[in-house]
Amino acid sequence: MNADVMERPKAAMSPKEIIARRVAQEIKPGMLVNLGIGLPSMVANYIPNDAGVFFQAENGVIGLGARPPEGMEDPHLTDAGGGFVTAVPGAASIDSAMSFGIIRGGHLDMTVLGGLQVDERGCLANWMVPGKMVPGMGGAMDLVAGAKRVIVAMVHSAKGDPKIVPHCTLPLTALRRVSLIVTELAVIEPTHEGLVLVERGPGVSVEQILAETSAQIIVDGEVPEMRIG
Amino acid sequence: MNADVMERPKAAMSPKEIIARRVAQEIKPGMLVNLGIGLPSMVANYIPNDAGVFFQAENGVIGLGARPPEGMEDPHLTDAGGGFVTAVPGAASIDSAMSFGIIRGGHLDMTVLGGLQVDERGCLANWMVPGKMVPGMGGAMDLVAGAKRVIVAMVHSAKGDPKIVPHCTLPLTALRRVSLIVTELAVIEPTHEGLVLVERGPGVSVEQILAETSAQIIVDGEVPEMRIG
Amino acid sequence: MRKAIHPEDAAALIPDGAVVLIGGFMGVGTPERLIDAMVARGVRNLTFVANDAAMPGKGIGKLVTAGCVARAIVSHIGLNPEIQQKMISGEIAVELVPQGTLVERIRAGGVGLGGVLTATGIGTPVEDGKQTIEVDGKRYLVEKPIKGDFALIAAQHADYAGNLEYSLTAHNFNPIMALSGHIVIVEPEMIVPIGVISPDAVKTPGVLVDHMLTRAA
Amino acid sequence: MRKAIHPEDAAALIPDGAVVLIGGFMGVGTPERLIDAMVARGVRNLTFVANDAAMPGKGIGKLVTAGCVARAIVSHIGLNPEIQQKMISGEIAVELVPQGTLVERIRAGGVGLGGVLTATGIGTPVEDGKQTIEVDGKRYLVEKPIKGDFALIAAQHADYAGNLEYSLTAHNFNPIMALSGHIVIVEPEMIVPIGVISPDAVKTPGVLVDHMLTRAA
Repeated sequence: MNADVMERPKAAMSPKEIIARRVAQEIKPGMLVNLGIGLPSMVANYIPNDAGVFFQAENGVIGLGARPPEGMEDPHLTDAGGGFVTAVPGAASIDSAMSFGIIRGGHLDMTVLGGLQVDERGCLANWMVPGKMVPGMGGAMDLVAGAKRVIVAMVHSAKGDPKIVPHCTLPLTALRRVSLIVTELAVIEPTHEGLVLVERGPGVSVEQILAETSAQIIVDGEVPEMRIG
Repeated sequence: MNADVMERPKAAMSPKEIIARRVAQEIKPGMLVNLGIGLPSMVANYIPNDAGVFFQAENGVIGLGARPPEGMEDPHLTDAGGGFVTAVPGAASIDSAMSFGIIRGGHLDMTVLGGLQVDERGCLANWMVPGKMVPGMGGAMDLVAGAKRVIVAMVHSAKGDPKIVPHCTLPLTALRRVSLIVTELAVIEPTHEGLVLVERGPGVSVEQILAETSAQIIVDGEVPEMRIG
Repeated sequence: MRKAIHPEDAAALIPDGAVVLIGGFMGVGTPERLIDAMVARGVRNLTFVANDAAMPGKGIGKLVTAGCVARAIVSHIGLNPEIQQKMISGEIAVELVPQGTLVERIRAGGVGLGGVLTATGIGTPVEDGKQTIEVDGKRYLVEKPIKGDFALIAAQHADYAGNLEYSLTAHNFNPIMALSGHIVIVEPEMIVPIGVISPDAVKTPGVLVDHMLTRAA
Repeated sequence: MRKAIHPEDAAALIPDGAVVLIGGFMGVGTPERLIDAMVARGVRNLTFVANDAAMPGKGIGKLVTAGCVARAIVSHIGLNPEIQQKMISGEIAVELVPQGTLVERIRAGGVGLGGVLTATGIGTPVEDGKQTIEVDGKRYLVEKPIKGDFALIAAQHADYAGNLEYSLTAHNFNPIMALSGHIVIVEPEMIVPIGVISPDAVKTPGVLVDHMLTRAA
């Protein structure tokens, strides 16, 4: 959406920007996509306006647009994080039953969610840290159970602790295997055989990825570098 | 609705008119009422326009009005029998899921349905005669299961065969005990103890009612005559 | 953005043997031009799921008359003597479903629920052969979800994003079926530019619609 | 036809200990004036059912701050540190429910279904202690219906028949909760004469609404 941002050299990219740009490549024209709050919501910045992509927020608009100019906010038009948004031409208001009907019924092409842990089975944990942080699952469990593709967008490690682990120690969000994990260091595809490394981050070596990952990673031949920016 | 009809002397009343007028007395101001097709739909003719009663048709309007003047029909506004109707001020269009949500969810104050048989348990059969007539249950099973009050409006006998019987021989519409049976001969209330005769039709004796009913009827003291017309 | 297509091109998408959800109530809110094109093409062995079979000469009744139908899942066929005859002769297999159960089964199929728990039909022939479940001491039928290969629906207005509005009693099963067809084809009475239908007026979001028919000539 | 009532009169209808469904999503589409009146009246021991607890100073957050709440059934409390603290201290019992399950449980309560069969939550702590059922070889949780003594909802427009319209993301749980409160109280932003809202624009039929609040002064 922002040509200025899109042309910045990749050397200047923050981890989050690398992740958002790489996830944006997964989104094809005409898709219906749900972006979680936080990092996943940044993905919208790297989708061309004319791609015919519709963004859905679980609180009830299909056809979410960018943040409005100051003074043009509508208190009845926010994203799932409560931030002001706009509606694109062709948008539709829906209630929560229709919103989750679309999510659970398999009508959503893709969801992009943050993660606390993903394990070798491809299972995601992202809604609580027992005894520490209990925000609740919100729509995450339905999104992971129902969307056609589930993409986890997260920084590779949390203060040095690996987030891609042999087996999730945190409560799961769903048993379903997620479709893709995108971090600033790697793109990893969970498969029936395990976690397959499909791309390296800009300037990142396979060794570095393996060192920062406690899960077993399948490396099959040459691993290409992400092409972003 | 029709003052002219409402003032006709009861001597001139057909069995169906007697039934419709008596059922109309069960409808209180402000109620939401579903009238089945055929005889039950005649009940609307005896409800004052200013009673604030809302009629619902299961095909999707709350606030059904009278048949429109010729030339003012709308092909998109019909009752459950497919006949043209109008919508009163304050009407609401609803889809079939909302329509049956209102019916099944206990939001409908009363339904008036035709009947083939009602038995001593108060069970209704009104949707098929095996091998002969299989129209289907339409909305009847949901209406009987879900409405707050279920009134069966039917002529007392079918070509000499009693319709109020010890035990239904036709397939049931629901196990639920109906609230009231109104015929041209009698008003009968199904109770835990059995079928209680609560009113006689105009000029009809208790003996005549018992003679035309194969079910056991409880007669407790003096039975008043319907006050209609 | 999607282009409107001609009824014969839409009908060509629907193969023999397909399971089609068809909107309408006694022929009100049914995609008539699409049905005419299906009859003209001579589609065969359809299973249709609908509230009713309308009447001969109208809506679904035309598919019945033309011999397009092998199976019907409906709540009511009382106004169509032809389908009753074909049911008795064995030409069409008819499954009767209570209307409120039918619409919830279609909804369950569309919104990804595993079934419908309803008291409707308990103690009647509708219960025969069905799983039941007790929840908090009350018994319910477990009625299974229904999905269609196609949903063939009618709407009042569409825009070119596929957003739909319906009118009065022509809503009926249409908005629910729009959720439950693998491919959703809509016949709108009028198509308007994107932006003309307010987001709050949209009853079916365009993302659910695959094809729409051109307006009648 | 129903007269609009003042917020304090509406709040007086809600007794201590009531189960209240409250519309809104992070405070958007929540009946704020009604909540202010409930806080002013000092209602106690409420069980509220809502998507979230908003944030301190907004919507449901005000009920939490004022100590009106004993129990909460919600999908998310991440933006309200106060309710998280009160949960940890034991002052408020919090039941977390996946958002899509929550809205279907409320709908099931309102439309007379015996429960919701969903795959959401299978294999997670949400499954703990729940009945499951297999339908066509797939396992689902049986999630129970939710009903409220009251539904407290917000709408954009009401007419004097109680018909409601909602706006954009202020729809959220409101139209579903209107089905599931024993007594439904709506706070509309504007009340218009009967006939001004077209039947096709009505999202909640007036027959579901018991009371509505006067417009803000």
